[in-house]
Amino acid sequence: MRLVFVIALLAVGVAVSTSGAVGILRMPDVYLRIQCSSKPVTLGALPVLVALVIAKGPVSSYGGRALIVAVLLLVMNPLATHALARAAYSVGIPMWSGAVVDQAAARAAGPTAAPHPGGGQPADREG
Amino acid sequence: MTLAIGVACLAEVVIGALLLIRVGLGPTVCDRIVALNTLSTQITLAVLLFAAFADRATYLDVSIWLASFSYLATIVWSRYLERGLL
Amino acid sequence: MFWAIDYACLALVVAAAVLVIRLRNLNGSVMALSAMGTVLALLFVVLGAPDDAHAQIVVGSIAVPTLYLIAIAKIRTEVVNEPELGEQGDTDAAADADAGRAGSGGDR
Amino acid sequence: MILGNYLAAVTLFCLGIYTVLTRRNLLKIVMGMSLMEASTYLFLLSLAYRNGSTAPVLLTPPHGQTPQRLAHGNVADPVLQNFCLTAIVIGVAVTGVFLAVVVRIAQHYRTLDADRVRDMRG
Repeated sequence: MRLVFVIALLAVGVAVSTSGAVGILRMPDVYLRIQCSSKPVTLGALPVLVALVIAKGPVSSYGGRALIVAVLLLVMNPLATHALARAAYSVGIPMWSGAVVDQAAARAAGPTAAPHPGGGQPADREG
Repeated sequence: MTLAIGVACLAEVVIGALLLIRVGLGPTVCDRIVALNTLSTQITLAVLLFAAFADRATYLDVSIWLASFSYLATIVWSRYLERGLL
Repeated sequence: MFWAIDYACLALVVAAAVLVIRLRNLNGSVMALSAMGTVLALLFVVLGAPDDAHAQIVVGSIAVPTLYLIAIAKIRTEVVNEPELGEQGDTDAAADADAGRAGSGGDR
Repeated sequence: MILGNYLAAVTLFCLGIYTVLTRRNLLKIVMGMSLMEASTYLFLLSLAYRNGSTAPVLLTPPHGQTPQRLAHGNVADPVLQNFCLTAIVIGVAVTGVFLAVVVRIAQHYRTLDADRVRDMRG
């Protein structure tokens, strides 16, 4: 019974990670690749960690280490991806030609963008 | 169960091969950093699974180091892209 | 099973090394070097040396590429732009020109 | 079976020495030296590995083994692993020195080409 759970969770994790990797390989744009880096990989890592905890028991040294790795993944992966997406936007890497919305550019090009470039909150209060 | 964990470890390494293609192919440096970040995550999982496969809990610390330092590298390199490192 | 993981890691390391010497973009070469260091850390764990894997993670996949990036950033202010240095027969300039970004940063 | 590791180490060394001999960019030459360092690590750890061995760490032994049996059993060679650790630490220092020299050359000669540096010096 435990074996079935472990194999199922490992299969789910590996499948989701594979989909993320194929997305990174196939997507046409840096920003779409960052999307494929962030969410499917985090979602693919967590079932593998749960499978490891189930296979080795939660009170062994595997459980604690898997918990630390899960917390690090959940905290640091969005942070790193956000920093990377911001850097990619600020050096001006072009979007895919099929992209339909660019909210940061729309906010920067707004009528009150000159005193607060980038942040829209004070401008909204003025207007 | 050991065999299943070993097969999963091998699968993570094969996913790393897919990401290495993007490291070689990526038109900009940001693509390469994205692929490298994902590769670090996959290698972290592979180290965890290999520790369970070889039944040594000593190997688990390597994955914690990898998980904490690879994101540091990603953040440092994105700062380098944004403003220059010096 | 052990040998399958071992040979997969070896294949990845050799492929990353080929990427290091085949890419004409210097930043891309540094990223391939970092990928090689990361996969080499997994290979060290597989070969039964976790302490070497610790050192290799910190040194090979983070410290050395950061050193290279610092060197590239310092050189770029001194040397005028000569991107295809030492690469005689490359015809894949379209791959890097495909980015098509405006700005003077070159391949940044 | 460990022969594959030796072949990969030789391949890495040949790739590194090819880079050092044929490229003209000084940074590419330093990268070739990094590849040769990596081949050295791989060769030392492949020498340290014995068939079916585990890490020479006695804490938390594998299931069904005690530290005494592990110490008398099949572990990898710790001496060569320490050589490899020393090689890694010295390798990053050597790479830093090489990169500092390359930066100084670039500041002095305003070029990064090995041939043009030699022309200017002669």
